[in-house]
Amino acid sequence: MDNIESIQKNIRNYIMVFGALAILTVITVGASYLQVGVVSAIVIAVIIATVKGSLVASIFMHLLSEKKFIYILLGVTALLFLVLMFVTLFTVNDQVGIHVS
Amino acid sequence: MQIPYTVEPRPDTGLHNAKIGIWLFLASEVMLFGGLFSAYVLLRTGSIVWPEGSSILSVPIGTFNTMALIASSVTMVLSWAALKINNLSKFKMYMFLTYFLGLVFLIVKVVFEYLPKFEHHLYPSESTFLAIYFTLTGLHALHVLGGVIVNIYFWGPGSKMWETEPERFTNRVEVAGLYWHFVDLVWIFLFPVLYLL
Amino acid sequence: MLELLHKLGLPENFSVQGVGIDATIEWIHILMFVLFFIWAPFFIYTLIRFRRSRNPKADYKGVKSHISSYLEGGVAIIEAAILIGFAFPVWEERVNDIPAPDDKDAVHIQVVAQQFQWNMHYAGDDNIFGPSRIDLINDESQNFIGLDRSDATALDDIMLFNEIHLPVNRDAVIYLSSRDVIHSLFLPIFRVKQDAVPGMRIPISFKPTQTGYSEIACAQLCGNSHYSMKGYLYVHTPNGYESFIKASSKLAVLDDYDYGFEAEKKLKAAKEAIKSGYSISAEKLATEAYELAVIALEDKESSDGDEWDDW
Amino acid sequence: MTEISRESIWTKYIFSQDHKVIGLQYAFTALFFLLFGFALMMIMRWQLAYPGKPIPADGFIWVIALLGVVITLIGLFHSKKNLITLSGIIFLFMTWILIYLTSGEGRMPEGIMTPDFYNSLGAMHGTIMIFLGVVPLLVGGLGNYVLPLQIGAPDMAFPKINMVSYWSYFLGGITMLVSFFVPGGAANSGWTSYPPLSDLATTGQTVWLFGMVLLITSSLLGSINFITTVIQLRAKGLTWMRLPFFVWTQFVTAFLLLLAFPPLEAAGVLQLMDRLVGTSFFLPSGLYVGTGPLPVSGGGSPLLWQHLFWFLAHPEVYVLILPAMGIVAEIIANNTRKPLWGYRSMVFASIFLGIMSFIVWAHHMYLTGMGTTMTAFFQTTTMIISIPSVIILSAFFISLWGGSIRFNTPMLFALGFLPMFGIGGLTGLPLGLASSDIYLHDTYYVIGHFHYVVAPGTIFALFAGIYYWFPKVTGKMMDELLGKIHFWGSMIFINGIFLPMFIQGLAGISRRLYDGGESYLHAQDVLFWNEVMSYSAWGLGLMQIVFIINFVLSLRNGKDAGSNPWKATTLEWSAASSPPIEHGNFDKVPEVYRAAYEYSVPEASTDFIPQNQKEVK
Ligand code: HEA
Ligand code: HEA
Ligand code: CUA
Ligand SMILES: [Cu+2]
Repeated sequence: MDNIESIQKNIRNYIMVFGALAILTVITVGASYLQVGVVSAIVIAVIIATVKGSLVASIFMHLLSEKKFIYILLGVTALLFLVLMFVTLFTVNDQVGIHVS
Repeated sequence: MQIPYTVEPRPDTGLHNAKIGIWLFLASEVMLFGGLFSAYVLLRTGSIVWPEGSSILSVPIGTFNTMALIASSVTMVLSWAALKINNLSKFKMYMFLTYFLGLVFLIVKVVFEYLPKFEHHLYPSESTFLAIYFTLTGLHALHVLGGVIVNIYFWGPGSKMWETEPERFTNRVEVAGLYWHFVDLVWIFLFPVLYLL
Repeated sequence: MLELLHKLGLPENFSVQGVGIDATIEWIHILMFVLFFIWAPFFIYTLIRFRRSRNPKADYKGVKSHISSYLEGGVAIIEAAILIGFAFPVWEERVNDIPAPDDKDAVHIQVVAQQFQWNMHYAGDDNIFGPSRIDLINDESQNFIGLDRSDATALDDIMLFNEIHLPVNRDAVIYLSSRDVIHSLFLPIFRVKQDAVPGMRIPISFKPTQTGYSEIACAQLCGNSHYSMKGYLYVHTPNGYESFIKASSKLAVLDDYDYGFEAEKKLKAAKEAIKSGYSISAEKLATEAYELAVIALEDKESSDGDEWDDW
Repeated sequence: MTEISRESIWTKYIFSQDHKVIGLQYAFTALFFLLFGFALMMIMRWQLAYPGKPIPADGFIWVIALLGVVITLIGLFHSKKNLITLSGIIFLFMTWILIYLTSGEGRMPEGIMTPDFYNSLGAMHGTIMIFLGVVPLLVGGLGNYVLPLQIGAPDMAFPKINMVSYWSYFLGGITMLVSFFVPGGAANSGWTSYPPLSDLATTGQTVWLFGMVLLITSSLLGSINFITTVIQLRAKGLTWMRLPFFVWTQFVTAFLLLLAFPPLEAAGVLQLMDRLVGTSFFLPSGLYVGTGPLPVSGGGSPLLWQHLFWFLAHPEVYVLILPAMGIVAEIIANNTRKPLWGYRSMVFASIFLGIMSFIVWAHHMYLTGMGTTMTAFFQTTTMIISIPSVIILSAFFISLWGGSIRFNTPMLFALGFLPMFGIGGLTGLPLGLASSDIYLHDTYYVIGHFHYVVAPGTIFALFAGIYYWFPKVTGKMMDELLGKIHFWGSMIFINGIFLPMFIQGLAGISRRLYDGGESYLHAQDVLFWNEVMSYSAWGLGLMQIVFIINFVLSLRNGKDAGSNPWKATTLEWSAASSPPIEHGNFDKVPEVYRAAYEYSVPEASTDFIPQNQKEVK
């Protein structure tokens, strides 16, 4: 399946991804010094983090070419992750009464 | 009798057992950190004031550590690739770099971040931000520690398996690598969330 | 079905809001009974009909019709109907039809739960809740909610514990919170229940439809005396309520037991009357209490100088 | 290649990596906890029936002690010495714990239970029953033992992890027991552990949290193993749609455990931080507890815990019911001597059930102040999730039609399960509608609802499973007469406990009341049921003695079972009975040619065709 050549090619890819990750890290730190609003700051940071995360997952963790079961599993997990984050958030925000502090 | 598909993949799924096992484990880790992230989001949206991370935490140190973890991630995958091309000594070198960088991460975390915080009486009980900061990074650091231990094992005594069952050993390193990349991936999200926002 | 449920223990409902709740309970129980009485006889029949001694050879195919799909579809449709017809609107009403804080037609009360009692806070004559602060909480002097008596709006505020007084046929709004752990305010015969979550102030409203006396229970485990965390709810006639509150408010301003003694006694008697079901005599007693309280206040004011004698 | 062969007794029976031994370890530990949880409840039921009166706990304890002595004695003169003596000793150990619990200062001064102790017992009853009793027995015990056999696998995919999973569970259980002995007693904030109450509770709560972390770890390891095993180790020819329904339910269950438990683990970590480090994840600002303001930073949210807790705990209830349905399916197919009706729809229904169970959790939280949109959402999902249950249950009922029904003990319990789960499930519906839940929430109606699904539901299915697979495990049949006494007695008494709960619930009696509602005005009319329920609970206890006797005696003098006493089709019955430890499971690797329940096939000469039989003869 993976012969030596393709591994060599992969190694080049890995190094490139490393470069990309480093650059993105610098960018996200730099962006945080820009004085943008909270919301856009969050959006920018989350987008960059997602790009970095996908690079790690798809190249280092070989998700670009995985088997069906793993995709299903991760799909379900991602879905539940979103449910856990957002349905909870929606529920807490859809609240009768007020917070006192 | 032997348990099938510990090394060679099962034809219809195309996977060997450990590969499925580790991905299942990672899925549960996603939900573990998912629970903590949703705690973060909830507490943050529910609070009136939330400090800017950089006002409490040191962004340069965080950036340094981010780089260290990213680098260790790439050395990890390189060490696996070295096994794939039958080069054990290269594997050892990359593996060494991997756990070395992991250790650097931990030391920087403890010595240059946690301890100074404690000296300034910035304990988890001080504020919600610090509470979530210490919990998230502490749990992440434990994961790094676990990974470092596993990696040291494969670098040292574990690598004996290369002589007897090279394929199985490569699989093991791949599986350890998946875990290590995941730990890196969590940090990729933790860093901006805690330090930059 | 509702009659059956009443026979089974469900108490009579005495609030306007409870009607919708009871209707939901009724319809869902009808669905449950229908399902039960479709399947239970079928079940028993098959057990008898297809026992081994009667039917030694089983039928590989079994039932061929799709009757169960229709049944399942039917369940889904009925559930949808109950959701849309009852469950959604009832909740919508519960959450959205709460009289605004400045609505004069409604009675507004703050309730602060604590381990293990219910503290009620009425705005008194001026209809403005006095401010309360946590550092003013003083259990010895019975200031359980930390009401700031030095504030002008707080002077006439009434603090009661473990009892709520309400007028009949008027909306009541309760702002519920807790000063320690989670409790849950439960008024069975009004079909009212709401968790009291610390850090939150949650309004609920209902309209009692009969005068009388009932129980307040705590429905959420809140510590070792959860079981005895109770209170009582008195529903007065409209006038009885007005007098009762005014009298209590005056007594709060008076803040002197020696002067208010007679009025207090009348108020107690009024409560007893409600308890025994005589809301009209309760009304009379409350009015008398009010008059006594006014006189007492005047007495105290006119004799203010004499106070020094007591030292 | 993993060789599964090891030598010493130590590795063979204690730190074994064989799924059958681990299954038995799980099962025994879980049965012990089940009985222990029940014993706690029998003591509580006295308090509920006669609030504030001294409890003659000695009575209960003597019964258990006597059982212990008898079993130990039987064990000493028996071929299966170790096993039985061990259970006798376990009983004696339990006696000791109960004696300890029912004496002593903070718990039962002069035999009268304190409210704090009542709350401890309630919280621990719930925790023990669910996390240490039913789930380990269903999944760890029966699942571990039967599932690899049913799919024709030599063992679990990861034998070592399987062993760690058991020991983690064991340690978790010990931790929970130990919590009774720490100052202030065991956790007493309910099995739900809602903060702020639990944040402020005594040390027992901390121990509870550590115990939960161990139990969660155990479940996670177990579920990884189960999923991998089902995917990878199915025998040749055993396609997905040929899997026994039991395997399917275990498979779905494993996913629920895998993905729902971690958020609770996260919540547990947060609560530990609150309790040990002084953070305020669940503590809002401005709390005034006892005699003064609480000295914490504040800013937390009590509802955060509830969300994370129910994100687990709702899927958890399907963890309790799905494998139970799997057991019932096996037994019904076997004893009606015909294929399950609607096998496919049942499989899809259970997958759907599994997925949906992740988005209904807040139906436990309607009264925390939810707005219209989200209640509408959760009510809708809750109603939707009831449909697959209706589908599965209907399939069971319809499966009976046209059968040739044998009423042996496993079948009786399986049949008993159906209407009992039906009642429990149906009474879930009014709770699922927010508007009727306003009235019913946290009353005994809820207690009635879920006990119908877990006790005469799941526990009956468990009994069915034990009676059904006992011959496979031990090579002996259990006694039918004692079994039938056990069934009918349990059936009557268990309804005597739980049916009146609906009445009390409708009357508005809250749950978790130390005095069982005695001091409520609105409870007076239905108060007498408390006594009825308590007597039924003790009656149920007596019936379990019949079971235990049957269990022990059958080990000793049960009829020999042979390898397939029920004439069943699934693969576990083609292995030898009491399959040899550590040599894999089958003499020859089985190959599968047909669906799971080929009973009464018209052209066949016998009324069943095993899955691994090639030709129809
Ligand atoms: C095994 C466990 C189990 C199962 C399967 C269920 C199933 C269901 N549960 Fe239950 N539930 C619990 C265990 C379980 N529950 C527990 C432990 C609690 C309390 C936790 C606590 O607070 O401590 C609880 C609490 C609980 C609540 C919260 C109540 C409250 O606190 O106010 C709600 C609300 O929606 C609910 C709803 C449901 C619904 C709609 C189902 C549905 O899935 C049910 C669907 C089933 C059916 C609809 C039956 C269909 C039957 C037929 C078609 C045949 C009928 C025929 C005959 C009888 C012959 N449950
Ligand atoms: C799986 C879960 C489960 C099970 C099976 C049970 C079973 C029982 N429960 Fe429990 N219960 C809960 C989970 C469960 N319960 C939970 C979660 C709560 C809420 C706690 C809280 O408020 O926080 C609760 C609360 C609860 C209350 C309410 C307390 C209160 O609110 O104050 C009551 C009251 O009667 C009760 C009674 C019973 C009874 C009589 C049984 C009986 O059905 C028990 C029957 C038991 C058996 C039949 C055991 C048989 C086992 C053996 C015989 C072993 C044999 C051994 C060998 C062979 C070696 N339970
Ligand atoms: Cu307050 Cu229960
Ligand atoms: Cu639920």
